[in-house]
Amino acid sequence: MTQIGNVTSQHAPSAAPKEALQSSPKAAPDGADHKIIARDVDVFYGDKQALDKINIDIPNGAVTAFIGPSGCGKSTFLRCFNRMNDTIDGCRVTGRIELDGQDIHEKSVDPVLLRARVGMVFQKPNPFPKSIYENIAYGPRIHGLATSKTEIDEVVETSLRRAGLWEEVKDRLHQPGTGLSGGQQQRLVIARAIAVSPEVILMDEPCSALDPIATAKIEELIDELRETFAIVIVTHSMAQAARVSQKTAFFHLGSLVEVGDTEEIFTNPRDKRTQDYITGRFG
Amino acid sequence: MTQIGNVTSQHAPSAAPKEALQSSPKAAPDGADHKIIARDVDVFYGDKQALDKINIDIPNGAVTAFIGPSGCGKSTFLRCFNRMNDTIDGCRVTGRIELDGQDIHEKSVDPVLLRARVGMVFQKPNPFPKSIYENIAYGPRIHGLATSKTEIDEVVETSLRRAGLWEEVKDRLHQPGTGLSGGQQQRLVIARAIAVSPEVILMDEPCSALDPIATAKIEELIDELRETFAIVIVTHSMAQAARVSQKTAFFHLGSLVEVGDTEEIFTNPRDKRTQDYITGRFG
Amino acid sequence: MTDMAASTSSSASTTDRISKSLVKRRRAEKRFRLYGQIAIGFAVAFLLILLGSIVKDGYRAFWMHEIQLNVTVDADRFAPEGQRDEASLRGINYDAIIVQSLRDKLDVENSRTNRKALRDLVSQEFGFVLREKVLADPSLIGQTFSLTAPLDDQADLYFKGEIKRSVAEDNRPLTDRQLDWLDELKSQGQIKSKFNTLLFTRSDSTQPEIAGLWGAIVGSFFTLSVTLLLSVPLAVAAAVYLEEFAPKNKFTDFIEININNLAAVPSIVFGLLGLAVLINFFGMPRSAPIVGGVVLALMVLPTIIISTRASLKAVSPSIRQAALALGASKNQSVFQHVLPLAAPGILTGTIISMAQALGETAPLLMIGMVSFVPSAPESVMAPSTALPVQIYIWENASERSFRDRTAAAIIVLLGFMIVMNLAAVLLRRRFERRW
Amino acid sequence: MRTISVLGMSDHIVKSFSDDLHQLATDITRMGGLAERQVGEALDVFMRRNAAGARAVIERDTDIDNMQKEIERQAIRILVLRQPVAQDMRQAVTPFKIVNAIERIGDLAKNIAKRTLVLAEESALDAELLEAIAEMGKLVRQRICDILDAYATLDLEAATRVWMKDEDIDEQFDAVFHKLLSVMRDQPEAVEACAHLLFVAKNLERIGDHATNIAEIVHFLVTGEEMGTHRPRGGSEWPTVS
Amino acid sequence: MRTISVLGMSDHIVKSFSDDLHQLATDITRMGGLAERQVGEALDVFMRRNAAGARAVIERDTDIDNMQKEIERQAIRILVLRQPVAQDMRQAVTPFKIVNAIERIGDLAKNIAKRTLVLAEESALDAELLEAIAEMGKLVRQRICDILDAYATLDLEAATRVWMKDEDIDEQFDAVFHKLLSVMRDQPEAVEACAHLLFVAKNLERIGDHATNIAEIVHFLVTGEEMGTHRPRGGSEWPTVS
Amino acid sequence: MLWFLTALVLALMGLVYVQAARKAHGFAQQQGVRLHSRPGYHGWYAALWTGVPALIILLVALLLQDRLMTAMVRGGLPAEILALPPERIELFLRQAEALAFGYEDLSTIVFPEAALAAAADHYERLKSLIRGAVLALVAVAAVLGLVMTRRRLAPDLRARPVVERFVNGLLILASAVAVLTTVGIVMSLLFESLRFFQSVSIFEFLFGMKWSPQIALRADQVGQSGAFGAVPLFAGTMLIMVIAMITAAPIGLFSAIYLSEYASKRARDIIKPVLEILAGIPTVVYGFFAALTVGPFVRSVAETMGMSVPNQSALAAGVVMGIMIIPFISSLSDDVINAVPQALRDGAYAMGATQSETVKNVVLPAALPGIVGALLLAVSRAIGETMIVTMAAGQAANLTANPLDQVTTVTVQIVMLLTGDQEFDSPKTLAAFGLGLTLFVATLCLNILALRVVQKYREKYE
Ligand SMILES: Nc1ncnc2c1ncn2[C@@H]1O[C@H](COP(=O)(O)OP(=O)(O)OP(=O)(O)O)[C@@H](O)[C@H]1O
Ligand SMILES: Nc1ncnc2c1ncn2[C@@H]1O[C@H](COP(=O)(O)OP(=O)(O)OP(=O)(O)O)[C@@H](O)[C@H]1O
Ligand SMILES: [Mg+2]
Ligand SMILES: [Mg+2]
Ligand SMILES: O=P([O-])([O-])[O-]
Repeated sequence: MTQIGNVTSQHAPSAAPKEALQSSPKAAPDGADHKIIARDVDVFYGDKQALDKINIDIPNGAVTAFIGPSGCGKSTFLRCFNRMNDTIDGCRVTGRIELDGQDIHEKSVDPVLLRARVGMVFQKPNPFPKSIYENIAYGPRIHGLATSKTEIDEVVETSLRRAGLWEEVKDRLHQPGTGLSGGQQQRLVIARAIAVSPEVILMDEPCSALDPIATAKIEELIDELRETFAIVIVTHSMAQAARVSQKTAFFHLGSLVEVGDTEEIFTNPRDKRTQDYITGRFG
Repeated sequence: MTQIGNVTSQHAPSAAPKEALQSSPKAAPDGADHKIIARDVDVFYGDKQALDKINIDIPNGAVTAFIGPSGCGKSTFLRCFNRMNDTIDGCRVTGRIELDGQDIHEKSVDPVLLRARVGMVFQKPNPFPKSIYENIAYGPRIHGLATSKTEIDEVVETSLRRAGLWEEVKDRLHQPGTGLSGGQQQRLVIARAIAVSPEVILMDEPCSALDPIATAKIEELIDELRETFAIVIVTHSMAQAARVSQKTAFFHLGSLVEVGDTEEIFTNPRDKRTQDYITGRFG
Repeated sequence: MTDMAASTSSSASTTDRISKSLVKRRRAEKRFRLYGQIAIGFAVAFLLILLGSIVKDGYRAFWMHEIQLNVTVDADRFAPEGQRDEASLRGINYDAIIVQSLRDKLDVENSRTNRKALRDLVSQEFGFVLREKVLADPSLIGQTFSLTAPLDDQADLYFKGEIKRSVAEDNRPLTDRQLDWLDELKSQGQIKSKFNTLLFTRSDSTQPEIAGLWGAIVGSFFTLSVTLLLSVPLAVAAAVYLEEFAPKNKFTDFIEININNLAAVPSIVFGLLGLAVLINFFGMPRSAPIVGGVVLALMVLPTIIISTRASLKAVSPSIRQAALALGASKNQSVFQHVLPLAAPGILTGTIISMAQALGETAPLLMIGMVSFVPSAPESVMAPSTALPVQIYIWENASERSFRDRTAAAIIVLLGFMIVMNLAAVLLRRRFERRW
Repeated sequence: MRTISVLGMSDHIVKSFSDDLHQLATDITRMGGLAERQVGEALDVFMRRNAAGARAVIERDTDIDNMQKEIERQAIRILVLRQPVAQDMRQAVTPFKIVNAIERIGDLAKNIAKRTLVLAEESALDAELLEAIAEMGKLVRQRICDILDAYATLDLEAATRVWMKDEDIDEQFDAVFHKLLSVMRDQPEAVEACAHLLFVAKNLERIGDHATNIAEIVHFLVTGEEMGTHRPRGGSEWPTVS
Repeated sequence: MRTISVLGMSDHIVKSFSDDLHQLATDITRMGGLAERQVGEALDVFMRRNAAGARAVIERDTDIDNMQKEIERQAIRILVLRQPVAQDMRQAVTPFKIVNAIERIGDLAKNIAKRTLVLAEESALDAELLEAIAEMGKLVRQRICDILDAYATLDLEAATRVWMKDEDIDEQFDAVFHKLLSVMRDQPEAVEACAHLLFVAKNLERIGDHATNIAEIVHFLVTGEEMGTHRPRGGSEWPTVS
Repeated sequence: MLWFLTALVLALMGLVYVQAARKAHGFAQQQGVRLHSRPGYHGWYAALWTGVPALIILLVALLLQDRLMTAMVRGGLPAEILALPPERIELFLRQAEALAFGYEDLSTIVFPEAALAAAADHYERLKSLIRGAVLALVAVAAVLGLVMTRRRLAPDLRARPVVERFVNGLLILASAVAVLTTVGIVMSLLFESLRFFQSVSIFEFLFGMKWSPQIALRADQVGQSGAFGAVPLFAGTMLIMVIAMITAAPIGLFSAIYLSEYASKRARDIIKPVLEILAGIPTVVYGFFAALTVGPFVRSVAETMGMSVPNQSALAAGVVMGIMIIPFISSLSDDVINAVPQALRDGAYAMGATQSETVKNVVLPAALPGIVGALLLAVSRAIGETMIVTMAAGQAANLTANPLDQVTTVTVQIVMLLTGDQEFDSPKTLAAFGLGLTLFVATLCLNILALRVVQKYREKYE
């Protein structure tokens, strides 16, 4: 497992968080390994502040898990990375979020392109009510990544293979994607996200609607995919965060309490709130 | 922990299950400790058989957990105990289910009365859109268990206390129950079930819509309640079954594969399918 | 364990108390159920009575009685100077020829009263038919040829059993003599009953026996075409905007309130709008399908918007999210995913709205489509009626036969509506999707 | 959380989980107390060469063995049913190592008792020697007490103190060892008795080692980290074999 | 599932979990192999009184210590991150006990090597005695090999066989013990050397005990149940203290 | 001509689309170039820039040219014509126009031929002038758009957002139509009503007890003064509404309850469409039914009880209107009842509530706001209903609470006043707009109230 930089959240708004981050002993010296860097991110829904000065680095080639009690802002923060919050009325994001060093809030960044680079998978599997084939082909088509039939065929096959679904569906590519089981649908959705060759994949509780077997399959898939993508996953299940992630961030009441290596967080968390939460001593 | 009788499912329909059960070395000798006894229960949805010859004894004063892959029939079986399957068109239940020795399918058994004796809690908290007080008072009122205001007040308070909710809501008893948080709602619903003094409480994935903290609170509550009620809980989370139950039944493809002490099932299951399922080796 | 025992005994008493309460509760249950059944019984009975009474009145109008006569255009008498020019041919008293034929047939003495009585047995239409025939082929003059024409509506009613001999002669429109003649003709095989095609091929007329619905059908068709072309694009666009794009602000709230209100504004008010704005202000022609179409379009607009929004809303938000998260733009997600998925719902909504527009009467009254128009309109600008208005007009007419025809027109109208609604139901069945 | 004791943990939402962990810790200290008593009694009967007492000590050892099994079963139960993490997990895992050590302490005490049986007939043993062994025994018992207290209160400092002090027992053992060698050289007839005394001393020294091991475990339990390698002694348990 | 080996488990859906367990088992067998080699080399240098070799053995012991720490870290990682149940859980918990035993085997080998250093100058040792100790050493090494194989293949029978055979080493130890006593009685000048030999023999006997312990653990690992108490020997590890 | 130009512009747009899309495709083929937008969007971008300004010019021309021409011709009229009364000028202009473009039979010309011919000539000149100007403008706009966009086409052109913004603009325009409709309704009703209230005081209208609008069809008719007190109409409307609600509310509500809670799926599949048929029947049919079946039936029943009752009565109209409203209430109630989550029912059943207890204590209270909303909407519907009352309630403006009497309603009077011959400026006609305004305001209030209630209810379960 790569050594992952560690950022502790800054609560005092007056503190200069960046310096603090640079001087953090565990911070990775080369920023190159960090796919996404978030600095002082605040999110408001109308007047209500949902997130307060979040600082985090999302590493490449690893799974980062967001955990925390309900309503602590995990999903909200996740949606910052591909600007899905733009689609929510009254949601306002401030602060800096860099993808490969570029601020994603810059004028020149088209959210549509950003979302092609930062894929997303949701809680409930949401295949389009079209054929399996069309589900996968849609993304490459709108982005002009594949135009000829053979190109698209190829993308469809590789994506399904990578999602570990090819063997199960290759004989019924032209049947509706909604006819698959929940777990298969979720893998189909992941394949669909892969098909546009994103660099980051965001997953918001991708297994919470699935049973343990389907969950295990998705977890296996995530484990395989992380070699190629930076993966960020929101999960309610601490056990799941422990199983799939290499880095874990614990949110509480809209702030980032602790972030670090998953093993560290689960064996020896630094913050009392983290320990209380993961051991079931909260509230 | 009381010693709980153990029943292994009978697959061969020709076998005489009762004898087999009696001769089972671990079967509790006194039937008195078994609140519910199910024998050769089949359930059909239309022509489709959902459950196949289920035999199980539900002990008093303990929590019995039903686990198994999605669609294996856990919920279906649970709903047999209070004849909620009656409300589903085309659902047919055969076999014998005894509550305290009486067959619940007998003509003389009124499902209304049965359901007062066998309470049920659902996956999503479903408080009535009335005040907290009215939610609790409803059951005792319709059943004529409490008539005067003082009687009802008392029932409401005891039920809420037993559900561990009294302290949190005592100042807003007359505000709508739907205004509570998810976890509180679920406890409210449990309090509502308790209010009609049932003997058994059935719970169908009562925590799957809740976050870990709320889940822990419900689990704590279940643990307290089991001294007074026989509790049966369906859960997708094996960890939860391990935490809350004293007896675990593993269902697979409509049949009961293994049932036994939870500790035993999770440390040393007898059936390979059980082991494969709980260790994540299925499919 | 003592605790257990205590709880068991308490639960036993609980059971008892509940059992006791059950007797009363069961009765209440039965009563409640009965109320529901009665209510449904009422509703269904009303429907049956309504439809039954209409069919009872209307089915007769689909049949008519025709008389076949051999007529001789006596050249000497009617064209003594051998004139064959149009004006003089038009001037011929064709009714007299027909009466003559009848007289010949029935061997009736030639008196003024008899002539009048005979004349009243056949439709005025007979004369026109004969005239047209002669005009088309003047060589027929002097010849005898056979001609078929509808009976007069009263005679028709007699054969349909509406006019009975048992009624005192003074109380019925046909005299005994006339009835005798009719019977005579019938026994000679001159009078036949047949399907009433005129009902569908003719337009309105003052004479019931030849009044038809063709003009009204064409008028309704034109009106609905305008309505459809105008309302659907507007409504779908508006619905898409409001449901998918509109920011949540005062303006869109206002639009929304507006639309919901419009949906419940009485239809007659739309008629007033059409009258005041379209006709009086913009100077559009009265009674024209174009005005009717616009008014009905405005009227159904909110309905279609609402049903379109409902079907858009029924498309799971997860589909939108899925598309957006893939890097589809908002427009792409709406037009490539959401709208196609909502299309069946939109279509059914549209059809139902069109059916509603088809049956709408009051606004058309306001814009003058109630006038008497004896021919089918040629364009959307021409004066016209519409099916429901035709019903209203006929219902107001005093002739007994118009009552049957009104009922028949209703049956036709209902036929159209059933077809449309059936289409909607089938569509809904076919594409019903649960999320 | 670093100041609370293993017996009085801050509560989990699910109380029975706290109860289970509490029970586990209680059982472990109880087992440790038993082992400590065994060591004391073994030494006592050894000094007084009381065969009956020795037999009692030997018999009691099965209690310790059973307690070990029971505690391990408990710990596995907690691991399987509660799936603990962080400190809870350490509380459920360290028992395997602690009871192993305690069980060994019990075994060694039993061994002393057994040698008491062998030496029971032996009348004359060097008083000075016995004195030294008794002295060593007292030190060892104190060490066990200390470490059990440190465990029960999760007292990191106390544990570290135990761990630091391992040397003195080793030194005493060296002294006894050399004295025994000279006695054996001088009195060949006492060789066998002395050999047993040698083992008794060695056993006491091992008990001290086990106490030190438990100290390390307590350190891990509290901090979640292995103890550093900067031990006061030379890094090996057997500094000189003199 | 009871016939497959701990190194080639049937796969979990999540492969990395299987991989982790596999890695753990591999590390344990590797650690066991190292300890076994240490025992062999310690005996070897002891027989040839090779001081340099002895020092090498002593140094290598830290490797074993480190492996123990690493394996325990791994096991904790698996327990925390995978939250295993049933056999998986036993596979993650038993390492704590197994590596403890192996580490002790390594320590005991190191102790033999240390004693070699002390005895290096000693020229004349009773050849017969040395022969007996070497014989005992061979037996002990074989026992370690056997039990490691049994662990790697999860072979319940092989493990039971190891467990049953504990006696023979004990008997050999008794023989060596009595011989040593008589040598000491006869040759007072050899007392010190003999005392060391006594400990060497005792160490070998302890190694044998540890192998037996591992056999018990393997039994638990495979069956999920504690081994019965119907041991062939008298139920105590020290049948006669002769 | 304009249509031809429109077609031309559209064709040009098609051409431009193909061209631009092809060019963008060419960019995409080059190595290392990533198009910001897909080629199709480039096509649309170019086509829109080319076509839309031109089309807007055309539209403006279409709307304005006639008015413009008329205004200019009017400006150039000789003094003798300008001296004529206004309506004569209008007629003159119309005839000149007709002369110019040959629309009409000119046999009835009454103006000096020379002036007429000059005006016609003027018309013709203007027409060709405007044509030329439009043609030039359109051409300039199209070419400008074409040139500009061709220069802008580049791989990083943000074509998609532009196209999408255009589409959104169209969508917004479409939704504004609903507002325009409301504005139109309010304006027209208000405007005409104001004129009405100039001749009849609003106070008299709202509180007057006598309604008899039969005033002068012609100004010279005497002896008819007319009365415009609308209270009898309001009372009649209320009476019929109450009768209708008494009929429909219980039947509709209980039907809905039975259907959603009790009926088996099969029964529901049959009964629901049957009720929907009731909803689909046009009101004119109900009117027919009321007038020719129910009315006589009521009369005959009343006569057997010794009362003399007209064929047309409030009762007949009200009951039939009630029947019409049944499906309206039942389907709205059905919706709200079905919106009550199944989980609530399950919750009640699981506690041992019987079905009726579940309905009465859980489902109905939960659905109550929705049902109230439905009833209010039904009331609004009943008030605004026209055909049934027109055909079956009679026209006598009686102020009565006797359901067997003839009454008349607001809508009936609107129909009466506005059908048949009419003179648009007479108070009689304008009175209809006064009534229309009253009706509109009343239903508007009811609707807003009902929608509020329903909205609140919806939010609870969404
Ligand atoms: N669309 C929204 N409008 C207003 N507030 C919102 C919206 N979405 C979320 N919030 C609020 O923002 C806070 C964070 O919400 P978020 O959904 O990110 O939490 P979460 O950690 O993902 O919770 P969960 O685990 O329940 O998904 C919550 O208090 C929530 O109420
Ligand atoms: N109302 C129904 N009609 C027809 N089939 C049903 C119905 N309810 C359940 N089934 C079928 O019966 C089987 C068992 O369903 P059940 O809901 O009891 O499974 P479950 O074990 O509770 O699954 P889950 O964990 O997903 O809740 C499934 O195959 C399901 O498809
Ligand atoms: Mg979330
Ligand atoms: Mg279920
Ligand atoms: O077995 P030991 O006491 O030497 O670890």
